[in-house]
Amino acid sequence: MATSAEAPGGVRAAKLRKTLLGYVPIESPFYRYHPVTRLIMFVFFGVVPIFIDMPEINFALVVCTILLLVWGQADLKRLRIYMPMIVTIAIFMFLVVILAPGNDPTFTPIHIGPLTIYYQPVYFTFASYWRLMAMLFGTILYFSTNRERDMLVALRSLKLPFLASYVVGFSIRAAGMFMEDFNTIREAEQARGLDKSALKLGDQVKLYVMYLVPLFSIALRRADEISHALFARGYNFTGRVGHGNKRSDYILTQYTMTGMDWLVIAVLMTLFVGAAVAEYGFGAFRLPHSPINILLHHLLGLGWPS
Amino acid sequence: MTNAVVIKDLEWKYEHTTQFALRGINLEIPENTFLGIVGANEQGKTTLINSICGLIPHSFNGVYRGSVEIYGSPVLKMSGLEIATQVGLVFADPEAQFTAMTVEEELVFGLENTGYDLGKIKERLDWAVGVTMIGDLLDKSPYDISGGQKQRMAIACVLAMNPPIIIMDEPTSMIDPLGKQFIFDILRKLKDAGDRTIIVVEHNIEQLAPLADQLLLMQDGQIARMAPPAHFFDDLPNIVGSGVYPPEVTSFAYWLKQSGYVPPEQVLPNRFDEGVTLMQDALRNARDNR
Amino acid sequence: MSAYLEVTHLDYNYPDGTPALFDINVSIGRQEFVALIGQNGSGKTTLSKCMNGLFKPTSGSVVVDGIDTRGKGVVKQLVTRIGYVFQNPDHQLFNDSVQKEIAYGPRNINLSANEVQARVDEAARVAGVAPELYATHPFFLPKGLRQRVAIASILALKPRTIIVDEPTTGQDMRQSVEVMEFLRSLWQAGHTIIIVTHEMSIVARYAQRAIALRGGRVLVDDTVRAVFSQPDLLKQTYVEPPQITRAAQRLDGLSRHDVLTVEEMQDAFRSAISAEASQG
Amino acid sequence: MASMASTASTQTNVWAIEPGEIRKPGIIHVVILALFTGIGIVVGTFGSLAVPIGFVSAFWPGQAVQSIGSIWFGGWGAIASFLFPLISNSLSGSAPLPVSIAYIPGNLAQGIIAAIAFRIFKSDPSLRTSKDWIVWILLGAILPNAIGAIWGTGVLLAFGLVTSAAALTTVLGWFIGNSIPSIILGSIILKFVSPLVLRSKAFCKGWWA
Repeated sequence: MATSAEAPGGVRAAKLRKTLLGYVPIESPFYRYHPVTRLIMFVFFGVVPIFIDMPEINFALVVCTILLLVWGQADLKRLRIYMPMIVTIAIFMFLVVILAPGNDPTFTPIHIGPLTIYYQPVYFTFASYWRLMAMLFGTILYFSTNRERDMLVALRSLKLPFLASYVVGFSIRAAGMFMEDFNTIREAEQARGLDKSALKLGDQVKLYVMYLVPLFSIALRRADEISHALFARGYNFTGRVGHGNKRSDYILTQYTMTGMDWLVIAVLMTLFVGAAVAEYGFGAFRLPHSPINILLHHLLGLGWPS
Repeated sequence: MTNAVVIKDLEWKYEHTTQFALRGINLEIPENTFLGIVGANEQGKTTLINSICGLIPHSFNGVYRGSVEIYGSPVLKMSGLEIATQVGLVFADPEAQFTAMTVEEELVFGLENTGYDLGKIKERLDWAVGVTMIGDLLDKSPYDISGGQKQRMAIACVLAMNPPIIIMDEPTSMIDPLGKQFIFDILRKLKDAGDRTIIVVEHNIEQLAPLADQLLLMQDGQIARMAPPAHFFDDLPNIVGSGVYPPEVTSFAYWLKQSGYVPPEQVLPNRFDEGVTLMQDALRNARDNR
Repeated sequence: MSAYLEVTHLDYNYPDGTPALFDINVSIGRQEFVALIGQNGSGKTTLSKCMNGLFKPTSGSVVVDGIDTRGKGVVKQLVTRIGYVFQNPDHQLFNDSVQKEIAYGPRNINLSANEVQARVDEAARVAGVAPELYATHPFFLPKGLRQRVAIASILALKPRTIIVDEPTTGQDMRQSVEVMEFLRSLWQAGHTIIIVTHEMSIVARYAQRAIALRGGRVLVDDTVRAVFSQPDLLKQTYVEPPQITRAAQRLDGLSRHDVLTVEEMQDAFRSAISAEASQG
Repeated sequence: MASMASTASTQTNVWAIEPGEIRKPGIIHVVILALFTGIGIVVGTFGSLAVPIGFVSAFWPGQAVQSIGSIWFGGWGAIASFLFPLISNSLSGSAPLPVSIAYIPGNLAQGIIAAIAFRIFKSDPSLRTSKDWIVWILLGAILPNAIGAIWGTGVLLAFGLVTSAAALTTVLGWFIGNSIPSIILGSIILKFVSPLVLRSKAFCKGWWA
């Protein structure tokens, strides 16, 4: 079923690996590490900002992930698709806090022309924004440097049941197939004389039907075909083979953990636990410790933040 | 000779349909032979092979009568895994059978399901990759390779499991000429090895006939004809009437025979070289006789 | 023959930048039957999608009946001039009955209800879709029939030029012949037919002109007979002439070696004998 | 397989299991789980990117996929309804993984309530009667989205991503932004695709088969 594009010779981008979000060179330093290490790195960057209120540290984490992307030779141009999100999230968050700052007599009003904003909730929002960005970039880092296969190997190495890892991997692949189908259906629409620019609103709704019906029909048919194929390959979804043993896992044997992997994991785990303890034991990363917050407090004549 | 497949009085009707798709099939396929199945669409070709590989009745709902036995075991009573170790099935659309994210994973998927140890898996993987010539594709996504490569990979997946019976359902219908040639080369290798029962449904009779030990014509849910290729086309108009077009050299040879340029006892050729030889001889004889 | 479809210095790159077509120059007249042949990845489908305006040229131009495909809002003008049948019917069937499916195109170009129905009946008849199937959901039809509903849905627009990508995929031999005979009748009635196919016997039997592509360039563009008499050139794109053509090329003592079909071979055989007879 | 029985079956209860009918989960259900999760990823990602307001989407038709999947495929659809946002939120950047994980109960509710309602009230997924429509709009879209919006806003509050003063606005924005596209998209899919699904082996009358 060669859809829209006939790939020349079928083999494109031999020197690049297609990741979930883009391409990374085969010799990217990331691939020297075991998928499990990379997954743990993802968990670290994606979760550690939860412990951290201070925007300075979260900002540093964003810079850190970008440096890692550069080091991993990922295609930074792909990050452009996140720009609208990054900007609109900021607009949304600040708009909400300016329009609905809450009613607290301890807040410090700041008058900018006709507008009154309150310092404390705005700074809190500023900090939250960077926390969100830090987590977001952690996610981006993982998805733009790992393929489905890496993710599956990592999940299976961590003893996730085969069925679960299969569903996760296949659903990502399925998403790709639907995007392809979607494009072809759009072309087919156009070939039948549909001019989108001339559509009324009611017809726009109808347009959804035109996309969705074939999309779902194809999915249903595909579900049948794939389940037949799985049957023909002796698959049963318990993950057990005939004599009751677990199915063997050949692909996992292609990867081995090295000393470097263990070192990186140890460092990340230590930092992670350390951050958790520092925050929940000692409140180390709370806003009163934020240098910018302290500076602004002094500029506004508020003394030390508490 | 042992029979790999024995079908007795098989009848099958799909759920939501009114007519039986298979009506009274009786068939014995001897071990290590090559059976080519031809026929127009919707005549029961795919249904027949689906019932040999157990998809019918295990994955379809419907009415099932009669029996299909693989090396003496009734398909009805075998588990999916038991059947998969005996019968490998290659579908027409290779893309519909992908289950994994790289070619290599795809190839070992069935092996992992059968519980081979890792050494054995590696061994079988290497062999299947060699036969189908896809060694350079292992690291790629099955979706990023050409149609012909996809189909070769699909065959490799089945070969890797090393089933004694291999069934292919129109393995070349979606691919280009070069891709087709590769597939028939693989079929030739498998046939020459002689240690496997091969069943192939194919519209491309030109390439199928020279490989097959027997050709089987499905029509209206029944076996309308079964014969070795040399005699399968004896009643050529009827074959054409059933919607199956013989190789062009066979059609021409039939005309030569009908027109008296070759003797009535002449066996119709189905291979290109045989056809050319016959045509050349006929031409020479006809001119000599004038 | 005045050019109806003019492809000039066409380069096409995919949106991701991969180049697919290089400097294509093709001119197709008002009543031609053209086959695009070549290996997968040679650019056949891409070229055909450029021809109907689905893909816009990266550079160069495609002009259909005086309309440049790069123009704005030309979609509706193009569909009545050039129809495109996709290879996989499942991508182009989106209505819940066969009748609505075939009527969809004519409705889009704002024909009257009567005219729409007339178009549906005609298109269904010629594509071999029985009226009993009108109420059926296309999803429940077998693949060969789905393909024909897809073809009927394009025919109902009566485009002057029809491009069919792999008209015989999923069809058995008899169905292929039916589809092709129908395309031939349209051609005889004045339409231009362009097929993209791997089936050389279909090309030999039905097309007048063959354009073989290789690596995104035109390898040869000539009458089918002339193209198939250059097997060595065709090898570059892994295309082989039909079996009977190859057989004829191997025979000694035949007055002509450019036969395309079994029937032509019979004629060639007879005339070879009688020529000999008259000489001797 | 050209059965021509495309005409609508009469007003029978599509959920009733006939005497002797055997239904058990099979490979196809696992496959449909994965495929439906894939559809959810596309719709969810597209929805988040189309009108990007980050974590509070003004237009997120994903809930339609959640409820429809659960109506058609019972528990499998319910799993898909919390699985796909984990991935689509990551791909679109609308929520990082920890936030997505905290959303799980809300997403599950956005799927499973419709499934329960359709089975309790014996509503036809093809939306044939006005009762079907009422069940779908009230219990398939409005109620689940209300619960989802409240839960989701709670998550955002907990992560400090909105202030408590903005909570009500967020709940409303979220609720409306999810309900409207979900009702439109969901109605279309249910109406046009259910007839196909009901005849497929993947359709679940019960929770798993």
